[in-house]
Amino acid sequence: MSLKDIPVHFDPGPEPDGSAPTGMALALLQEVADHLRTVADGGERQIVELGNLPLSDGDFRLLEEKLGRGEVEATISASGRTEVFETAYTGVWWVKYFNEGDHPAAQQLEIGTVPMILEAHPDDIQASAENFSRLFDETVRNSH
Amino acid sequence: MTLLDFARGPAMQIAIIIFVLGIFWRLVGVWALRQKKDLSEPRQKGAWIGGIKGLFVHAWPYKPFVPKVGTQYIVGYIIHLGLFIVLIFGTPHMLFFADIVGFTWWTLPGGVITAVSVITLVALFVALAKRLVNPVQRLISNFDDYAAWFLTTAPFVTGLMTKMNLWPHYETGLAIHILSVWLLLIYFPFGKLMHSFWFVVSRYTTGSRFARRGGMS
Amino acid sequence: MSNKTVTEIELDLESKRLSVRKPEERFDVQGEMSDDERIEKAMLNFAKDFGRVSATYMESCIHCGACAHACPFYEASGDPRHTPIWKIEPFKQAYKREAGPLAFVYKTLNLKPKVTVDELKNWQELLYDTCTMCGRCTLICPMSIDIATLVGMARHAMFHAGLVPHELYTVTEKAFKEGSPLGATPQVFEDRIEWMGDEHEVEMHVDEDQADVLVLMSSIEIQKYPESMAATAKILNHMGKSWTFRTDGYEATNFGMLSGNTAWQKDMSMKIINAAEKIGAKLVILPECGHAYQALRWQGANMYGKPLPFQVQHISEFLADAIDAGAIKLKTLNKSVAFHDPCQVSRRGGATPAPRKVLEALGVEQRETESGGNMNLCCGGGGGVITIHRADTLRYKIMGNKFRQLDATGAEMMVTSCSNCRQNFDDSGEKLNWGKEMNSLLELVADNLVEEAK
Amino acid sequence: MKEHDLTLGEELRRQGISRRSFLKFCAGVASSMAIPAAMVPAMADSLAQARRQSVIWMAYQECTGCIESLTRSFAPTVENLIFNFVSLDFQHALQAASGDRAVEALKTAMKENWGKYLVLVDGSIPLKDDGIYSVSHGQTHLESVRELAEGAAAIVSIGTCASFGGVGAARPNPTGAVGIDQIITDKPILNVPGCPPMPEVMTGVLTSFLAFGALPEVDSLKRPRAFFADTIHDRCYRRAFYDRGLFADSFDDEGARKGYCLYRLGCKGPVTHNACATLKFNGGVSWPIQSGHGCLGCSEPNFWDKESFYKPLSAGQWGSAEGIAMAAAAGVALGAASAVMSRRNQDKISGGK
Repeated sequence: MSLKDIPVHFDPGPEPDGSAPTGMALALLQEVADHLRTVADGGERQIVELGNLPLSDGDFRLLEEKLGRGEVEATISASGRTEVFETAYTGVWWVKYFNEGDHPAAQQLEIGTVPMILEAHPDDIQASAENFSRLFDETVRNSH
Repeated sequence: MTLLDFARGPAMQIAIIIFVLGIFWRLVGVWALRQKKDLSEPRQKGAWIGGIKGLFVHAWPYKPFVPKVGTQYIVGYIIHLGLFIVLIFGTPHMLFFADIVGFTWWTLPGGVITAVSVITLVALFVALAKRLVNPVQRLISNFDDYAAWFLTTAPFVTGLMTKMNLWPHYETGLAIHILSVWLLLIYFPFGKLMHSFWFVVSRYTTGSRFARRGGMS
Repeated sequence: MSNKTVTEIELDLESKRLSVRKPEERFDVQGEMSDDERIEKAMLNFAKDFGRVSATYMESCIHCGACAHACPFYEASGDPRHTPIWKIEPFKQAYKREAGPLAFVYKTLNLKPKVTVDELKNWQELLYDTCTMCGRCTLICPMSIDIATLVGMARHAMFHAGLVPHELYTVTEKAFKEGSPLGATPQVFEDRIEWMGDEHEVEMHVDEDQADVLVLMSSIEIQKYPESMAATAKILNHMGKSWTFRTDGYEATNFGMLSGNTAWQKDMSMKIINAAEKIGAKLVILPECGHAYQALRWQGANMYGKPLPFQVQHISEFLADAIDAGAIKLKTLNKSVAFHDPCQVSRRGGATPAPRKVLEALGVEQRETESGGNMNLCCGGGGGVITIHRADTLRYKIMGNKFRQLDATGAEMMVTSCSNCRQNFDDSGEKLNWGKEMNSLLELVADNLVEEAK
Repeated sequence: MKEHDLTLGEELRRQGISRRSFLKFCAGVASSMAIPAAMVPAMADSLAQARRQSVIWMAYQECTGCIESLTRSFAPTVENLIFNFVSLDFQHALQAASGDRAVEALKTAMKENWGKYLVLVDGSIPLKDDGIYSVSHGQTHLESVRELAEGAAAIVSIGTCASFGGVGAARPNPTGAVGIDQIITDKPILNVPGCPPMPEVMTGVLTSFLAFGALPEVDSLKRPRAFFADTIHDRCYRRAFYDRGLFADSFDDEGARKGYCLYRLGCKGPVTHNACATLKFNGGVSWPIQSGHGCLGCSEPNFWDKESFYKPLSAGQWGSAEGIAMAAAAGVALGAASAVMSRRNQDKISGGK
């Protein structure tokens, strides 16, 4: 008899937390409402971290259901994928970060005109400008 | 050595030793006293049956007394049953005993144990309030009564805090809970907590004495 | 000032309640001793008879206070000091400090302070005036502590420390010196027998050399209810028993026991035992007296030091047996009756079923009080309490409760089988205008005896 | 321009890493360290302004398990960026150089960054016989760590050995091994215990050091609170079973198959502070309890010596039956003695009368 003859079954069993909402989702929605008011009144950008809150699957479902989908969707490729979409409420953005192995790394609700990660950073634009002028120079040189 | 190691190691052994020593000391100290034989002619034989009966008869007050002390008995039962349930059917407690008896048994869900503990605590506070307010109990109470109350209540409070994870530091909390039990055990033989032994002796004594006479039981 | 002058008070034979006159000045402390001596004597005499049983009781109290609610005195006064277990507090302290298993610890660390004379003086009222040793507290006690027995032991200590209430001390001393606490000397006894024999036309047997049955009487009966003597004689004669009264052993009461002097208690019991032995009695019949039953039936052999050579019965037991055996027949009495149980005969004596059997033979409708039989509410006069004038107010209050309980049964007739209870009913009934009368079971039987032609 | 003169922002841009990646990295670290999300932009900015940090990683009495775990699990995560943020100037296992050249590199790094470099240590330090039981390049590790500590800005002890002595210090501890903080007491020290430690903790600690210029807040055992404040039990996905009283009684019973709580099988989760339950290992694939084995308590001091890994936490030490029997016998003797005293007292009274 070899080791292969011994059947091995893997049964991870049920996830005990279940999928019932914990009430945390409602508290979160309340927080988002407050932040949205602040931003609407001309306040600064607000970020709510979802990754380190004890949210159940049910909570996430509830959040997604309540917030809905809006007009904008975007994918950013920088050190792995990042998904961004606007919820049905303008100014409330859902940002999902994935690492290079495509596992979720962090998740945030951002309240503001446009999510930080979509904006081009001035330093990057500066560098881009430099690179671009080099590109332009080269193109011009090559065309001659 | 952390506080928890201390609580589960030396403190436990010291507490058990004092507990055992104290109980034997007190029981034997009384048992070895002289007792003159009752030479009167018994009305009936089999006094020991009356003794056994006596153990149970006094578990609930006689009818004329129920309106007066029934509530007090109920509070008492809640405390004692609560203590028993939490002690025997709380999972960590069962496992603690299983370690020495060598077998495990069915336990109650954590939520039930928490609920029982809370109810028991309420009953303990009711009992304390009564002791402080009722003129009779206030008069006849001494340090022992309050010490016994405190030492019985402390494990419930610390245990609940441990269960609900209310301590700033879990292990220290757990250690405090365990130590509070050892404190109870150490005090046990030297105060009124010994009634958990005496009640058998005392009820049996009266039951058998009056069985040979007839009359009250 | 000698002991004699301070303790001597005249008897008051006019009152419904038999005792000495109310002392104009109370002398509740006897003998000339230093405080230290008193304490020492108290503690020694308390410890002397201490055994496993009493120690168990001392260890067991959980201070729940339930006993208060069973105590007729606490129920009447509402005074927390009247909580039964509190009445022996100094002795509980002393036990823990001097005799218990942890005494060494308590004493070394001085955890329980030494009892003082002032404390004992304060406790005199609790141990004598407000406890009849009725034992009702034991019924309610979740630990089943026999507090009455402990009170009895505490009284030993109090007596030897010279801390007995004035009146009780006086009657006890009388009993020791004259053979009767209430003036029923052998001479008085003999006179009364003769009077009753004549009055009721019954044949009396006095000082017979040989008899199967020795009949005792209590001073209360001799002095106040002498019809008991005639009733007993009538029944015994009817049954054709060989019986006698003995002038050298007739007094059933035992104030040695009530006051706490064991030596005197023994002395008083031995008179009876010796007389019974002398005439070769097979049976000693105790009269309608509660504590007499306690003293001879349950403590007699222990005083004697070996089992008694004769049987001891309370008169109610004797009557019940006679009815069972068909030795006496009774006329039917068409009345409803409530029976008041004397605690020392019923609850603490065990003869509870006997009077009920007798009443059944009388064909009456028996009505029990709400707390009857073994759970009976004590009349508040036993244990020597009735002799103490200081205790009167509370005793009347207790009797008020007792009357309400009895009245609630709606019975036409009240019966008991203890002359001490009976005199308390008479005294309090007059004081509180009860308007009813407490009857003797014995007399009821004698009055309704079917006397067939011989 | 020397590498060390560039800011991290400039340096990374040169490598083609955008600020978006930066932001994303900070969002990830902030999430795992419970740093408020609102601080992420500021964190990213200050990180961009930081200089590349010189890091010296010393391996002492150890098994290389820590570095194996850390390097392998770094690969697929966003946190691997951290390697771009530091200048790892010395690392036994990873560097190409060896022997005298490696030691030379170390000396150079120390000299150039004196007072500024960060020391990472894995492995314990033997103290017995002047530390002779663990030597590299003719120098005992005891001397080595003292020398290095002198010029260090801070020290991070990686793994349970460096933090608390670990397996080296387990009974009977033949080499007299101790954790770093038993030797170095005058420098900021942070412990990242675990056998092995969690990679994310390393990332968080380094990021926090770079961004805020100081080690993060620690608990009484010098562990970063952000990761070690909660117990495994607090965050365990099987906690609900514990609360409902559902337990596995052996590793192959129905309860085990159903994924019930492993408390009865000796899980030390309730007394172990670590972030395994939330961060997991191998890039979030699994962690011991999810794999069906109770927590060993590896991030706690003396975890090797706390009796069996399979003995339930509730178990106490009952002591010997002889001890208890002796106590009973002594109790009987005391009781008898007190009763004899009482009896003698009574005799005295009766005799005296």
